[in-house]
Amino acid sequence: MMENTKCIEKVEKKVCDHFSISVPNKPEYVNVVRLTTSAIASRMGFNIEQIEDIKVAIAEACTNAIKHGLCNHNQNFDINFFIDDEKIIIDVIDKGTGFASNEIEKPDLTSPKEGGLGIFIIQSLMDKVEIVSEIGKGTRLQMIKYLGDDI
Amino acid sequence: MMENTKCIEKVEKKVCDHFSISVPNKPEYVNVVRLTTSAIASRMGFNIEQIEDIKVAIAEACTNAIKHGLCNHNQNFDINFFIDDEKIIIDVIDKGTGFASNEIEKPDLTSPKEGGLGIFIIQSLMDKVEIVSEIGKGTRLQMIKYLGDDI
Amino acid sequence: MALYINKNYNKEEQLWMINIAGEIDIYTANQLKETLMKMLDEHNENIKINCLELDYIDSTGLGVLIGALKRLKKENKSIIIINPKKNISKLLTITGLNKIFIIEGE
Amino acid sequence: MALYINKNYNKEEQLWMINIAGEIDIYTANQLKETLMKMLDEHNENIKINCLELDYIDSTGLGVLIGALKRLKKENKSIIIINPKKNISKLLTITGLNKIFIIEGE
Ligand SMILES: Nc1ncnc2c1ncn2[C@@H]1O[C@H](COP(=O)(O)OP(=O)(O)O)[C@@H](O)[C@H]1O
Ligand SMILES: Nc1ncnc2c1ncn2[C@@H]1O[C@H](COP(=O)(O)OP(=O)(O)O)[C@@H](O)[C@H]1O
Repeated sequence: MMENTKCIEKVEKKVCDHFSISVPNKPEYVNVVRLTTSAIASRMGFNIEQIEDIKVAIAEACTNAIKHGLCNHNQNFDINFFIDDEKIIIDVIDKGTGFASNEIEKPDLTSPKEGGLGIFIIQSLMDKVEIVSEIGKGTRLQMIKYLGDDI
Repeated sequence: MMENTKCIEKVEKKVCDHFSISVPNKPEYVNVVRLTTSAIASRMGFNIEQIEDIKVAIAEACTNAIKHGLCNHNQNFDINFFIDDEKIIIDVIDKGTGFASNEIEKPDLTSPKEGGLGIFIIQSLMDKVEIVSEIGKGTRLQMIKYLGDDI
Repeated sequence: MALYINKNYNKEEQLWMINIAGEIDIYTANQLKETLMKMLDEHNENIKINCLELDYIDSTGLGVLIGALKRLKKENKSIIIINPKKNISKLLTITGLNKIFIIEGE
Repeated sequence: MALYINKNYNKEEQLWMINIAGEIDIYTANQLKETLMKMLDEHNENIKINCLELDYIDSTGLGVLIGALKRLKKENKSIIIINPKKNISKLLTITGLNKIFIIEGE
């Protein structure tokens, strides 16, 4: 009986929930996304500090999609949440201008600039970050946060 | 100059924002939808009582999609929010069993039943409600709430 | 997101007293249903529900209360709802359930 | 969702004191930028920012502060951030900005 339960748990673990949203390209919706993300993360059992990290990271990703990605005011961008027992995977996808994502620089503190902090913050707060971008096609930023102790 | 501003306002009024979400068919996500909806409605300027009404109504619609609409656990249902200066239109759409939506009865207080309150509550709290359902195809419940004084 | 139930049987008054805190919705309604049914199995007596800390109830939750009330009515017992918040009062009024339950401390 | 700024110039100390409450993000950052620029146009002096009621700042908001600091640094003035909440301290540390601004009351 014990064995059996464990087995079912293992099978269920593989199945993940997919929650997705399509967001208007406007600054006032970033906060809506933050609250949605917060609700999902708290439901999953992340602790308060982890939830705060995830909220900051997703807001930075949305801000980039709005500020750099999309020019057309009527275009939306998309967010996919993949949720399972171990982690949350969040994809922020815009079909905007794209950029050379392999040329991202770390912020240089000896000559601080107004910009260039967003992606660095996301990388610091999340466990794994991957950016795929193509000029003229758009950008997908994927970030992962694991439940359990911070790594 | 004054004239001009007014004109631009009028044009912008016609354009509405479209925010949409795709939700896993599980009770634990109803609360996530409620919080997302609350964030959108409060951003739009609805007052606290109106926000509460909208939250209750959308939760009832999601509950129906989950309880009656969808049987398959891996199927999502969709919510579309159309947002402009005057109102919010919310569509809750499932590709589930469907039902004879023209046969909905008002609750009978002389012999109270455990079920049959959800749609009645939605109709009481929102300004306009429309249900389109087809057996075997699914259901779309559309509800509208206007900003400004309750009507 | 979560529901907390605290129950207590008052032998002298032959009355169940329960405090409900949190939210009753499709996710938590079953927990309430099981608690109420178990209570009525023990003593099929009046139930006084303190809703002071209940933030939210949906139609599924109201359905559970109606189910319990139907069981009680057979023996002429009832459910007394005390201290409902404004949003919950509104729902009880809209649905007409304020005429079926006994509401106190609104 | 909203940002509240309250500013005051202390003539004796030649110091701007400002209280910031709410959230600084892509939606509100411009409001902060305009306020700071106007302040520095009036008196290009040290700015002490009380963050006791600031709940959230994003990279756009930090960018605005860096922009103001760059203007001040030219005349050897600075920005002093006091009473940042834990989440804001964390962001200042991660980005290394705690070495560029003067942080007090952490
Ligand atoms: N979604 C995106 N679409 C296009 N360009 C982007 C996107 N995200 C980031 N970038 C580019 O990467 C740069 C660095 O981004 P970031 O670290 O967030 O800093 P900032 O947004 O403050 O410039 C941006 O200036 C922009 O050129
Ligand atoms: N999305 C839906 N898909 C299929 N059937 C539905 C849906 N929504 C409502 N129904 C049908 O309409 C009936 C009335 O719904 P409602 O008023 O919400 O009460 P309840 O859900 O408590 O039964 C339900 O019992 C169900 O048969």
